[in-house]
Amino acid sequence: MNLEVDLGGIRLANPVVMASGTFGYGFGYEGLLNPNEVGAVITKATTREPWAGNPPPRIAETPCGMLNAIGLENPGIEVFLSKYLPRLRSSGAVVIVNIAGRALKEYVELASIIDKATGVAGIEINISCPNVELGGMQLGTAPRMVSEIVKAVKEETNLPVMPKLSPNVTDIVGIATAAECAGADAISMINTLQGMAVDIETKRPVLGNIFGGLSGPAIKPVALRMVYQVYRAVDIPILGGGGIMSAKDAIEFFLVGASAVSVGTGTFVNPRLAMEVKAGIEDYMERHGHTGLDEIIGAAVL
Amino acid sequence: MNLEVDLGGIRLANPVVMASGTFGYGFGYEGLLNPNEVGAVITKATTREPWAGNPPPRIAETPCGMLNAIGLENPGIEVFLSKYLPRLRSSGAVVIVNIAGRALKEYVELASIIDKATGVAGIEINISCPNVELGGMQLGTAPRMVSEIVKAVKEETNLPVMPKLSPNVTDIVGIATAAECAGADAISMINTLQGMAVDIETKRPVLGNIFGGLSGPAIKPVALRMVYQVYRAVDIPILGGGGIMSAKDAIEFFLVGASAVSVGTGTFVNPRLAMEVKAGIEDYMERHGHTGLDEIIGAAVL
Amino acid sequence: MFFLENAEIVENDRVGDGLYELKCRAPQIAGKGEPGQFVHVEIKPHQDASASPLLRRPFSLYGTDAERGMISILYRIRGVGTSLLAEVGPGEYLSVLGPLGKGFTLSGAGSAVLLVGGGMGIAPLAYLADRLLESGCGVNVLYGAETARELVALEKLEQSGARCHVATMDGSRGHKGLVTDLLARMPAEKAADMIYSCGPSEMMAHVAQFAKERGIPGEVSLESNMACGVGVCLGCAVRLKAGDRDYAKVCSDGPVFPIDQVEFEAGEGGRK
Amino acid sequence: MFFLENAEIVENDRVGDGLYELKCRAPQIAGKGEPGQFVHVEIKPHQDASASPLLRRPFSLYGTDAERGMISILYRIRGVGTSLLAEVGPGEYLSVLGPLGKGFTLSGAGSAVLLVGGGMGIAPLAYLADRLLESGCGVNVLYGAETARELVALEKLEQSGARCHVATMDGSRGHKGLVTDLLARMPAEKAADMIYSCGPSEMMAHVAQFAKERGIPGEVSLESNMACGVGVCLGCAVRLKAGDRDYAKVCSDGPVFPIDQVEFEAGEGGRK
Ligand SMILES: Cc1cc2nc3c(=O)[nH]c(=O)nc-3n(C[C@H](O)[C@H](O)[C@H](O)COP(=O)(O)OP(=O)(O)OC[C@H]3O[C@@H](n4cnc5c(N)ncnc54)[C@H](O)[C@@H]3O)c2cc1C
Ligand SMILES: Cc1cc2nc3c(=O)[nH]c(=O)nc-3n(C[C@H](O)[C@H](O)[C@H](O)COP(=O)(O)OP(=O)(O)OC[C@H]3O[C@@H](n4cnc5c(N)ncnc54)[C@H](O)[C@@H]3O)c2cc1C
Ligand SMILES: Cc1cc2nc3c(=O)[nH]c(=O)nc-3n(C[C@H](O)[C@H](O)[C@H](O)COP(=O)(O)O)c2cc1C
Ligand SMILES: Cc1cc2nc3c(=O)[nH]c(=O)nc-3n(C[C@H](O)[C@H](O)[C@H](O)COP(=O)(O)O)c2cc1C
Ligand code: FES
Ligand code: FES
Repeated sequence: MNLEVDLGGIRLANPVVMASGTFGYGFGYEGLLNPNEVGAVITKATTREPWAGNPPPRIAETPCGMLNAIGLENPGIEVFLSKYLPRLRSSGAVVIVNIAGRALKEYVELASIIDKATGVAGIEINISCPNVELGGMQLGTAPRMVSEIVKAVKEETNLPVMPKLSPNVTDIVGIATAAECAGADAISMINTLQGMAVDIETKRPVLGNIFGGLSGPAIKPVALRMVYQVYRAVDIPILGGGGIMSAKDAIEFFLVGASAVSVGTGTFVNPRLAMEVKAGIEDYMERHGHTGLDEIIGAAVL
Repeated sequence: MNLEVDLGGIRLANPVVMASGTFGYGFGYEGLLNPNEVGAVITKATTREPWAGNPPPRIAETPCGMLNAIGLENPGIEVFLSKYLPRLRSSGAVVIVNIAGRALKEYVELASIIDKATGVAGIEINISCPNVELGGMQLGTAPRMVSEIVKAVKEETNLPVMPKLSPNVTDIVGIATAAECAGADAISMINTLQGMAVDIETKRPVLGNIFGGLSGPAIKPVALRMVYQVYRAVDIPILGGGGIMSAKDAIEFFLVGASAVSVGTGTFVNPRLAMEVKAGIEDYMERHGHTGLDEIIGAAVL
Repeated sequence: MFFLENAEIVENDRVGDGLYELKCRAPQIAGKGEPGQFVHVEIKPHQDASASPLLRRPFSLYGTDAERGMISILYRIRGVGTSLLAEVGPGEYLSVLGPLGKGFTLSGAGSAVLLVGGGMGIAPLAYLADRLLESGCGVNVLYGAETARELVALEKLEQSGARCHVATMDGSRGHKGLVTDLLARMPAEKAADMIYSCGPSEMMAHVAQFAKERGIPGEVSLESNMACGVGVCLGCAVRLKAGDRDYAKVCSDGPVFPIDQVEFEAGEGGRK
Repeated sequence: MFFLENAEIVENDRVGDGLYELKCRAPQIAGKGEPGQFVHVEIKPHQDASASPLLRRPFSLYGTDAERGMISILYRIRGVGTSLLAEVGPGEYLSVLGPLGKGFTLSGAGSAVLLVGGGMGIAPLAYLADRLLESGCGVNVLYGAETARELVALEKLEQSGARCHVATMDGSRGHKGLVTDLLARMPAEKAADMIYSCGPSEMMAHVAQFAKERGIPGEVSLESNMACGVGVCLGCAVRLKAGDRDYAKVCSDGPVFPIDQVEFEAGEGGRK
């Protein structure tokens, strides 16, 4: 059984990837789930300078989902490179660095810094975080901005570049094709849907930031639809995810066109989920007589 | 305890309204839930001519939600007026007619026909159905189109007019303010999020129409967020809904700015839900010492 | 007229591989239910909340006992909803909505009727047989299943006095092969005054063909994914014939339809 | 180093109004757990799937028994998760992740320690008392609750040899009023070598003030909404002091923090 897959130039030994922001810098679940077991680790969003993040509470639960409003808390690229990357690299993990910023300039700087680092397999451009005032989602909702950022980042680096799309848009296909035309090597989707929760006793929004990003099973139907639409429109590979809690969910993403899948919120519920998903994909492929993932990628797209 | 509310000129004895497409023409649950018990009945989308709807399967279940791809099946406005409206009218129900069409012209014709009918309290303009090729959601995702439709409908009728917004947009506030400027008397939100489901055994989309509209608890955080954002931006009342399964959910909508709430999918699960929501709102208001809904509408908006 | 009852479960027994019979106390439904009608049942949740069913699940009435205020259903585990249903036990409660839909047209006393059922399709037919026998009809049942162990309604049918003819795919009981093979053995003249059928589409297609050839009127019970169960959502639509402009609602126009109004496409509308 | 165990529940007893003590078999966690550490517990679902919790819930270790491979937690019903937790029974299984977080720093043998706990804050302190007493410390406990019936850890504390001083708001046992009123009664000299506290923020704020005035070092255990429980999601962030630029992670930087590093805002970080 061959579970290898090429994600726009990033070679993954298996297609199950840890979603940004849900696996820290690879060692939070050490012993239970090691960074070299999964297809790739996408690190928590890194910005040029350290970011403090949003005021608490940052987490709320919703039906079959959760809201987070972390606000891209991170120690900045320099600390990432000196403190977190070396250990990840020496573990043998495939590392994809998720980058975020307030303006084009920051993305460009980040790309050029990461390009010089060793041990990075690719860059995920976060233009879809709903939890920051400037940058983040704002940058990811207009095709022209997406195109500009992808082009600018590509100019700074030879690493595979994968923009991560926001689902909070009228026309996901327009954004995805803009990214492809601008030279993206792959597309990552979806980030969280913007939502909120209210406490009826205190009569206040639950989150310190009022709004947060909705993840988990609740968003899976939206994610599947968007991957399906984008798969029909672009030729570059898609990293699909949003609400994956089982191998069955992951297989749904392959069938609508994902070349690899990302597991996020599911890990909080079941820390071994990524490995269970991997095993379940193998079972499924065996049961259906498939020998390679290419036989199921996009198989349900009409 | 006063639960009366004015929804842009439509007087409701209580604020719990049956969402379009989930209560037929008011008598599907007769005996369990009668049309005159609820604040208003919004009838299934009616078009100028009869529509056959989409091929089955039309329903799929998803985590804490369901997808529907009915495709606006309905017998057309003439049959609605002759066959369904009279009975609703004589029951004493407050009737809001949900209208849909493929082009501006059809909305205009529908408005002018309904304006002449008796027993209609208001018109809900469906510019947000994700399940039809033309019209529906396409019309509801550009502020200019929304504005044109609202204006055109307003010209044909003196009835209160309430566009129903699609959540599948980048900028819900832009759409809502366009609707307000165009003369809308109230805003109804949200319609379903576009999604899909896949069957991993048959390797096919579950729905005959591939895509469908996601409703139920899964979408509540998105709905609350949008109502909150729109409440801050417009001065006309909001009919809020999306995933309401309990009085608690309904109260959340009031707190973020809804003047009345709509119950849809929840009725399929619990046919008495609307009345339980109404009773629960009363309990809550009593417990918190409120005497009118205006004391809680928007109370959580910062 | 239907009811919403919080029904106490009296038994929920495994009657075969993945097959269960559930009896619960729902006096109003028991008092009104007719063969061919169904109940819409709320399902208890799964350990994994994201796998828990939101919507109710429809099941044909397998029997009613108006006096004791009891109803029963016969079901097969098919997915998450039915798996969870199999886990509830006596003393627990289920919310049951019913009786829903249009049932079978009962034939007049003295007539000879033929019932053809496969798999779980036997549930509404077994209930129908009871009523028809009570009213003095002669009832022949052709009953098909994969294997003898799955003929879970046979005892009930035989006890109520129906003449049963059995087919199993593995030949473990009765004819080896399709239940529709048995149709060929029916007497050419007056095979029946009326035919009722419920089961896989391929089976009902054969039955419809037979009914047409012999000029016998008949009815079939169809299936479809449902949301409301009461006719308001239009989610259970099926196109009865390929040429039809309009869709029929299984929940309220049916689930029982005249056999000559339906064209059976492979796999659609049938019950396993 | 922590473990994921499918833990068999041995008992889940109601020990007071809305208060429960749960014991389960989790040998790896039992072998490693330290006072102040917590476990992250998966919750069984609600009848209404949409009300079922997706995320795990954190609870302090109330005790471990490495020999028998058992751990226990003490909890109060607060919302849907804890309500559902109260419904599981012996023989059922729960997925438990732990031991997580940084526990209390154990004081050296012979030292005199003061524990100040309110409500469920007593859970980690009772476990801590056990360990400190074993290692030969002298342990004074100031224990507050609404009413005598809620002093559910008192027996355990007294049995293990701690000297307990009780306060209840209704005066049904011990001092009538706040547990922090008891602080004033502590001897001015050498009240303790070390103070440990867990409970409502207002309470911990008083304790911190007392520790500062007397120059006694101390530790507090904080609370926050959690997703991962292991430090990867940054969801449990709290700002320890109003002026701090950075947030601390309750799950992995804590839940135990040096008492002088925390400024207590009303309501935040406390436990009821
Ligand atoms: C009028 C009617 C009467 C029925 N009577 C019986 C009966 O007597 N005994 C019996 O065993 N089964 C009966 N069924 C079928 C039964 O409803 C399904 O087996 C059950 O809904 C499957 O639920 P699940 O969660 O186990 O399966 P799922 O995991 O939901 O899916 C398994 C299959 O069930 C179908 N399904 C899913 N949701 C629904 C839904 N809401 N409505 C209908 N089908 C659905 C799907 O298409 C899928 O192929 C009847 C169906 C109808 C419409
Ligand atoms: C390190 C730590 C140790 C704890 N130890 C104990 C203990 O020993 N005994 C005890 O009774 N309680 C303890 N708690 C509190 C316990 O975790 C909460 O009472 C529980 O999570 C509430 O869940 P619920 O579903 O019943 O409430 P919900 O309905 O979810 O909400 C009720 C309250 O619980 C809070 N809450 C919700 N979700 C979480 C979450 N994921 N994490 C933390 N809080 C949340 C909310 O802010 C809300 O105010 C501890 C909390 C932490 C962080
Ligand atoms: C707590 C949390 C933090 C996240 N942080 C980031 C982030 O830093 N960068 C990013 O691109 N996405 C971030 N995400 C989004 C996830 O990577 C993922 O796209 C999303 O959660 C949907 O997948 P899921 O449903 O499997 O969690 C975060 C999600 C969660 C829940
Ligand atoms: C089966 C079904 C049919 C619907 N038909 C319509 C419709 O005809 N017109 C319309 O504006 N909305 C329609 N809707 C959307 C609902 O009115 C409502 O906006 C949506 O379902 C969200 O609310 P809920 O989560 O409470 O169901 C339909 C929804 C469902 C589930
Ligand atoms: S299930 Fe709703 S109309 Fe049939
Ligand atoms: S709960 Fe995830 S970092 Fe603390």
